[in-house]
Amino acid sequence: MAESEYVLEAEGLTKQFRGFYAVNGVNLKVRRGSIHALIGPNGAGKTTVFNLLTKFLEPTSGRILYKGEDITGTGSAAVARKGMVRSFQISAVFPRLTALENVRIALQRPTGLTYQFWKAEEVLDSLNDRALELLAAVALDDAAHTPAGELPYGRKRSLEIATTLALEPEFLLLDEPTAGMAHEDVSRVSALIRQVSKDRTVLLVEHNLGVVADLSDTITVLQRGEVLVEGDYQTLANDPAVREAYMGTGHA
Amino acid sequence: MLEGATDMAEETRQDRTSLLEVSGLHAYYGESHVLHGSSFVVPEGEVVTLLGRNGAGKTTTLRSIMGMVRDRRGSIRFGDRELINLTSNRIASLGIGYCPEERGIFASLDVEENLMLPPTVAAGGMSLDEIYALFPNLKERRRSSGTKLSGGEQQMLAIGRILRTGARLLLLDEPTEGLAPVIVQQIHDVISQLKEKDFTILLVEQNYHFAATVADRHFIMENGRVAEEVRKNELEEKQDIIDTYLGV
Amino acid sequence: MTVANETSEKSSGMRRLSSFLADRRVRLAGFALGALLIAIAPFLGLYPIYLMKLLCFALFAFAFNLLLGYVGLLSFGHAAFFGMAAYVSAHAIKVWGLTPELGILTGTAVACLLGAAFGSLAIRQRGIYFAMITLALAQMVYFFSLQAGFTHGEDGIQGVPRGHLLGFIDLSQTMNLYYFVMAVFIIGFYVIYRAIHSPFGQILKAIRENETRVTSLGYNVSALKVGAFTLSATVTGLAGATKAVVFQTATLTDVHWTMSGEVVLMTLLGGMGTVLGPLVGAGVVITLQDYLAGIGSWVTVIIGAIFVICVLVFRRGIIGELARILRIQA
Amino acid sequence: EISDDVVKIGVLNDQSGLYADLAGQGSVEAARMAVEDFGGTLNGKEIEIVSADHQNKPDVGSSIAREWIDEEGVDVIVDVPTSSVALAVQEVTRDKDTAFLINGAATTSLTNEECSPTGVHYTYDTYALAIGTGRAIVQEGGDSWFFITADYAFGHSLEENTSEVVRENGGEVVGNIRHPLDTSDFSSYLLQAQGSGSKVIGLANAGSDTTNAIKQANEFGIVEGGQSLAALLMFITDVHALGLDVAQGLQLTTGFVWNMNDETLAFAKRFSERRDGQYPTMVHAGVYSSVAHYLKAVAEIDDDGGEAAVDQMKKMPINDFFAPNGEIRADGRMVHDMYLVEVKSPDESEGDWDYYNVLATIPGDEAYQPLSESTCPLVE
Amino acid sequence: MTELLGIPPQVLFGQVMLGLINGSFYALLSLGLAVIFGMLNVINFAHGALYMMGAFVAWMMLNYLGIGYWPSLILGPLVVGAVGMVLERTMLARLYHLDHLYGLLLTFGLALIIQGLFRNAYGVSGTPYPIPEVLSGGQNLGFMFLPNYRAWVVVAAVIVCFGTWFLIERTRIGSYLRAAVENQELVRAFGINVPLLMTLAYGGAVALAGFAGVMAAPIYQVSPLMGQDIIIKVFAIVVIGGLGSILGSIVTGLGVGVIEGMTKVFYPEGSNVVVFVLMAIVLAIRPHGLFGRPRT
Ligand SMILES: Nc1ncnc2c1ncn2[C@@H]1O[C@H](COP(=O)(O)OP(=O)(O)OP(=O)(O)O)[C@@H](O)[C@H]1O
Ligand SMILES: Nc1ncnc2c1ncn2[C@@H]1O[C@H](COP(=O)(O)OP(=O)(O)OP(=O)(O)O)[C@@H](O)[C@H]1O
Ligand SMILES: [Mg+2]
Ligand SMILES: [Mg+2]
Repeated sequence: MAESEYVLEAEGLTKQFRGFYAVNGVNLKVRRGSIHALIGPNGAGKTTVFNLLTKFLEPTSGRILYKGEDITGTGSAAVARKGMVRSFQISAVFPRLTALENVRIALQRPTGLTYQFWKAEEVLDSLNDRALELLAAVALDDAAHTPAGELPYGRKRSLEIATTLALEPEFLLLDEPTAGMAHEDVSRVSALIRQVSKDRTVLLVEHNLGVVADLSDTITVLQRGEVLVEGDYQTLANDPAVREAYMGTGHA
Repeated sequence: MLEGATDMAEETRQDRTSLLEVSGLHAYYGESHVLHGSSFVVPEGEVVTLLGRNGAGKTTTLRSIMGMVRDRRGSIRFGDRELINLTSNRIASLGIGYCPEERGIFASLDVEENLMLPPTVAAGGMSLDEIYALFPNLKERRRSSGTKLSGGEQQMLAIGRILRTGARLLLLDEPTEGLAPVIVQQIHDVISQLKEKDFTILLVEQNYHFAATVADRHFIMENGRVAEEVRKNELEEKQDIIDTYLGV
Repeated sequence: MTVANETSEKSSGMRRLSSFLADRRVRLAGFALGALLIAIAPFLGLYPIYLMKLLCFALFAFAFNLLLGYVGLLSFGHAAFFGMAAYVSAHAIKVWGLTPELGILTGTAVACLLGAAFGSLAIRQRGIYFAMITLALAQMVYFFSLQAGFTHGEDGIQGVPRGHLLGFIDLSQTMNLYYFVMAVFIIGFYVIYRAIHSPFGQILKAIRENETRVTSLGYNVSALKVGAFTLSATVTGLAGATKAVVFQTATLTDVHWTMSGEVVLMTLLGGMGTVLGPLVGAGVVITLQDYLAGIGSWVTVIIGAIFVICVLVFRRGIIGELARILRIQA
Repeated sequence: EISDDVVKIGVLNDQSGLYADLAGQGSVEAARMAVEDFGGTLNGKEIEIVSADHQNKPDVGSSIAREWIDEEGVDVIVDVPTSSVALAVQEVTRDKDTAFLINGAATTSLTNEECSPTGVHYTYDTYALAIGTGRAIVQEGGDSWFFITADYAFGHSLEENTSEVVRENGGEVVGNIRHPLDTSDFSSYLLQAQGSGSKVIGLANAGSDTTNAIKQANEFGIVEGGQSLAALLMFITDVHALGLDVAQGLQLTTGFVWNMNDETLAFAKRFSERRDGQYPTMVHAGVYSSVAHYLKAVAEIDDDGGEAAVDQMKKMPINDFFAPNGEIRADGRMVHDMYLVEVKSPDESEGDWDYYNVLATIPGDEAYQPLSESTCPLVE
Repeated sequence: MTELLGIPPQVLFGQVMLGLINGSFYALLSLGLAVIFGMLNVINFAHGALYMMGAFVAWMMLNYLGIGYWPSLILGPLVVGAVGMVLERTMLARLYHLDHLYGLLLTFGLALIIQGLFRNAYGVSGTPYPIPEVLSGGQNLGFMFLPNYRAWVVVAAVIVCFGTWFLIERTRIGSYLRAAVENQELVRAFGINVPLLMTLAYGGAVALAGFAGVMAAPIYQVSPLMGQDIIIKVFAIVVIGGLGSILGSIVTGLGVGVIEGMTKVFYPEGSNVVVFVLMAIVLAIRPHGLFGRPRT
């Protein structure tokens, strides 16, 4: 079978919570190698779409294809092992492990050491170099031995990105990666995303329009659980519907 | 009689110059010393922001004012009351409303219960209808559990919640984090309206552009101290200082 | 935020201590010293049967702490593994005439199977629900033990012969038995210790902190948890089976929920999530039970008071508190 | 030879749980009284008493027993209620040649398959209870029975023994129901017993299970409805706990009635003075008697080895207020008279703890399982 | 004759009735336990001991002070509640920021102490407590004889339970309690005196146990051991109902009483284990209990 042009195709994706449609008939195609942004007002269903794609929620109806394979019924860990990895909107680090250990948890997975309860943990030290490299990429190398719980909020987000990248995912889903970050970190992280996107695909939820404009090849605007429009930044920025629903009048 | 009244008016105007006065504030988490004697003043009726990098100590400052950091030293004066030794429920009932960084929405309460939760501390708060008018999303979802809301909706709820109480001083920790630009604009409008109603607001912000448009005064924090004060009219002349501190 | 504060305080204390302990030589020396202490304890005037009981319960607590302290799973049903293994090995030795080591292995194997079964049933639950479903399953095992013929109701299986280890070491000699129990203890302890400090243990800790995130990184969290649960149940079974040989009995006490409760107490008293905590906790509880037995009717009041004081004064458990003090002095 | 030049008596029982009242500290006190009455020394050697709470856990009990024998030189272990603990201690004492005087436990296996040359089962057993109560009631016309039984080995054997007695005497058993130990609500079982239409409801349980069942039977008007209750194991402390209002008219079997004659009365008064007004149960009296007898035997042969002492005890007849004509058989059973009593009404009672009218004395050789039926290997 | 599962319908009705009566005690106890777990995040192992204390307070009032049943029904819970508040203030309050396991350990210790003290004072066999004059006797309902006192137990328990439910789910103070469960620091920062609220909640919840104790005194023996094993069963009931669900614990309490009653007919040996079987089944089907909502 020829490799499809799209890494991910979702058809008629719907999620209903007790009669309330959080996501309603969304069709989404993410082109291989692109950075695809998902934007929309609060409560539009972006996080829910993420949860559906990564199988943290069961869709009420609809179909999800990843690299042409139907993953609608696959479990979330299995999806991650196929190379589709997400970060979380609300920071999700391991607070009592150090930053280095946080990243190592991700690095450890492909090593096959996981179930080897008879091996000493020193075998994991071989992963340290790669872990430090990843931490350096998000400017956390100075905090490698700090327990993640003691990091300020913004740096926790950076750590989470480093952990996500450690899995070398083919397809990366980032939920508001720059939320709560200071400006310099925002630019560093967006540079990082650009850099890592060279050989992978990224699906991004982001409210920082600067970042969206800067990074994304394609943007899908969600509103009330449905796709409003899709296009590149310039097209959307001039779309009156988008301006009204999302951007407001202040941006151009 | 008349003279007495003017005196009082005079006094209030005096107070107006400093509703909240923080001086030499130190705060500790366990053994880590986070605030190193920060001092600043929030005049009555103004919108004041605390700016600074991640970890500069902005949140800790707000939490210290609210009495939520157990280990704190220095002086925090609210009107003519010293807050440094009060418990947080006493502080709140003096008329300070707090909207925390991670929103603090209650899962076991529905949206409306969340809104109704903080007790009224003074007259003059907004009514439920006014709040719903401000944030229509909330009205639509009023019977669902607080944490079922999207991130942005939760932020609205967290702000809406303290508008009801009639607190004169509002502490908002990054109220625009994670909000869509339209909503940010709404929040901007809300803050302006509140200012017109004579509320005093101490705002912690990452979004410098947002802060710049609403605030009368900015304090820039660095390493647990207030490093710089920038008034609204000084914004342009001090732009380069701001740039160096914030890396904008 | 006080919670985060407390834990981070704790973890940084642990960090210093563990960085000291992380040195391989320090660790090895510590183990050697510990083993030596156990080996000579009977000659220091300590009563061997008491020591053996202590070792069995300490092993039980170690196994339990693997789940509570490192995976964050509170099982309230571990008595099922402890007691079932005791019954099975007692029966195997007394009725089938197996040698003690085979009897113990049989009991341990049953605990392992039971653990895998319970684990798969319970693992979908979290927190207190997990505790309760393990309790429910254990209560069923208790009920089974009460009704099944081979367990002899509340009389229990009595008079289990100690027999000859490997057919030629006479375990009715107290010191032979003692060194056998010591060997079992060291093996069990090593298995648990190894598991905690292995790549597997790292993931378990991560699961304790944030399960969803571990899933999103592509780990099969359920399988990992069932694995940890089974491992814990197996070592628990080893402890229970050994205890049956030491005391030559297996009774309902071993499967009763209060036994599950006791191991929780031991772990908390010693300090959960610390390597030595369970040993100290088991020591305190067993010593109280044995040495206070002579006080008569006030014994429960005294034990209760000790628990209360421990919680109020040593909140992190005895070892946890010690670690904190060490850091202050360091 | 008296080992370590001291005779050490270990009273091992439940001091905090279900059996703390019927045994507990009272047994310790009874043992002390026996030692004092003996004169405090034995052939010039000290007599000491130690005591411990086995918490009804066999492993705790057996480890205390071992440690006492190994480390503290205890020569005789006394009391030990709860069958499972008694059986475990029986193993230990047999192993270590230490005398074991069983008073609190009820199971007949202690003198059958689990008997020991160093063990004496002194006060009562399930067989005696069944004979006493079962036979008497059937003979009075209570010939159809329904059992409410604790679902434990103890309850089962009590029910079995009694059923047999009932049948042997021409009665019938119309049904039974088994309840878990420590049941607080018996109304459901009582209604089923009522539905069975039997003349007698036999309570094959003990302690709070029995008292709760009786109390609730009263509440549901069972006795007024024409059925009578037979409590198969009840101690005077249970009657005291129920109060005569509720307990009156109950028939039960006991090995000791404290106000039966001057001798018993004298013991009971002394006991009650030392125990804050609590009167002795049959277990307390049994502990006194067994310790006294043991000391006599040891003094006689000047040897406190378990088997030697028990052999000597078997040779000497017992004659005291507890067992005026008692003797210890080869299987370790101490055979003495038992009493069928009826609980007085509040009006009949002449004061605190005056609860029993003696209806009949059951001679020892009828009360206990015949030696010929014992499966104890010590019996040739 | 029509029979249901081999049992005459009258007997069945009778058993359902008896089940409901027992269920009333379960409901009262599980309600208190649910409130304490929900509000304070403490597994209150002392609950059984405080239930026992309620019964003893009634007994002591009668025997030492000549105070009868009816005043005891108010005074007993008040005394137990007051004891509870003292315990909360002096001990439990220091543990809230720790894992709830520490609360379990502490209350377990307290239970041992309370039980031990009463046992030393009154022995283990228990003491009698008479049924109040007006409620003695009973009604013949045709299918069973219902003692008046038992009927009163059901009525009183149901009223008290639903009163508590209303207080927590429908009033403002209830919403404070529910919010404080999740984030007491923040609720405090809204101006609510959370420590006081916690003390009152604990006091109120153990007063419910005390109330159950006074109600139980005339039915069961007033004995130091009466609350020992019940705690674990009641906790299972709370879990079946769904943690945090007040309504769940009430309904499940009554329901388990009935189911247990039926088990006593069909398989009496199993009546103590049926609640755990039930729990396993319920949790397998509804992981958060019958009325519980998943918590994030
Ligand atoms: N578990 C749930 N139960 C009920 N409603 C839910 C649940 N999860 C989300 N919702 C609702 O679904 C809608 C979409 O939520 P979602 O979190 O996907 O929004 P979002 O687009 O990510 O918003 P934001 O940008 O604010 O994070 C919201 O109205 C939310 O209240
Ligand atoms: N619970 C805690 N324990 C230990 N240190 C803490 C804790 N909370 C915060 N800190 C530390 O205190 C410092 C100040 O944190 P604070 O949260 O006040 O920063 P901030 O300016 O609000 O940052 P951000 O913009 O990321 O919210 C940081 O260095 C942080 O690591
Ligand atoms: Mg979102
Ligand atoms: Mg902050």
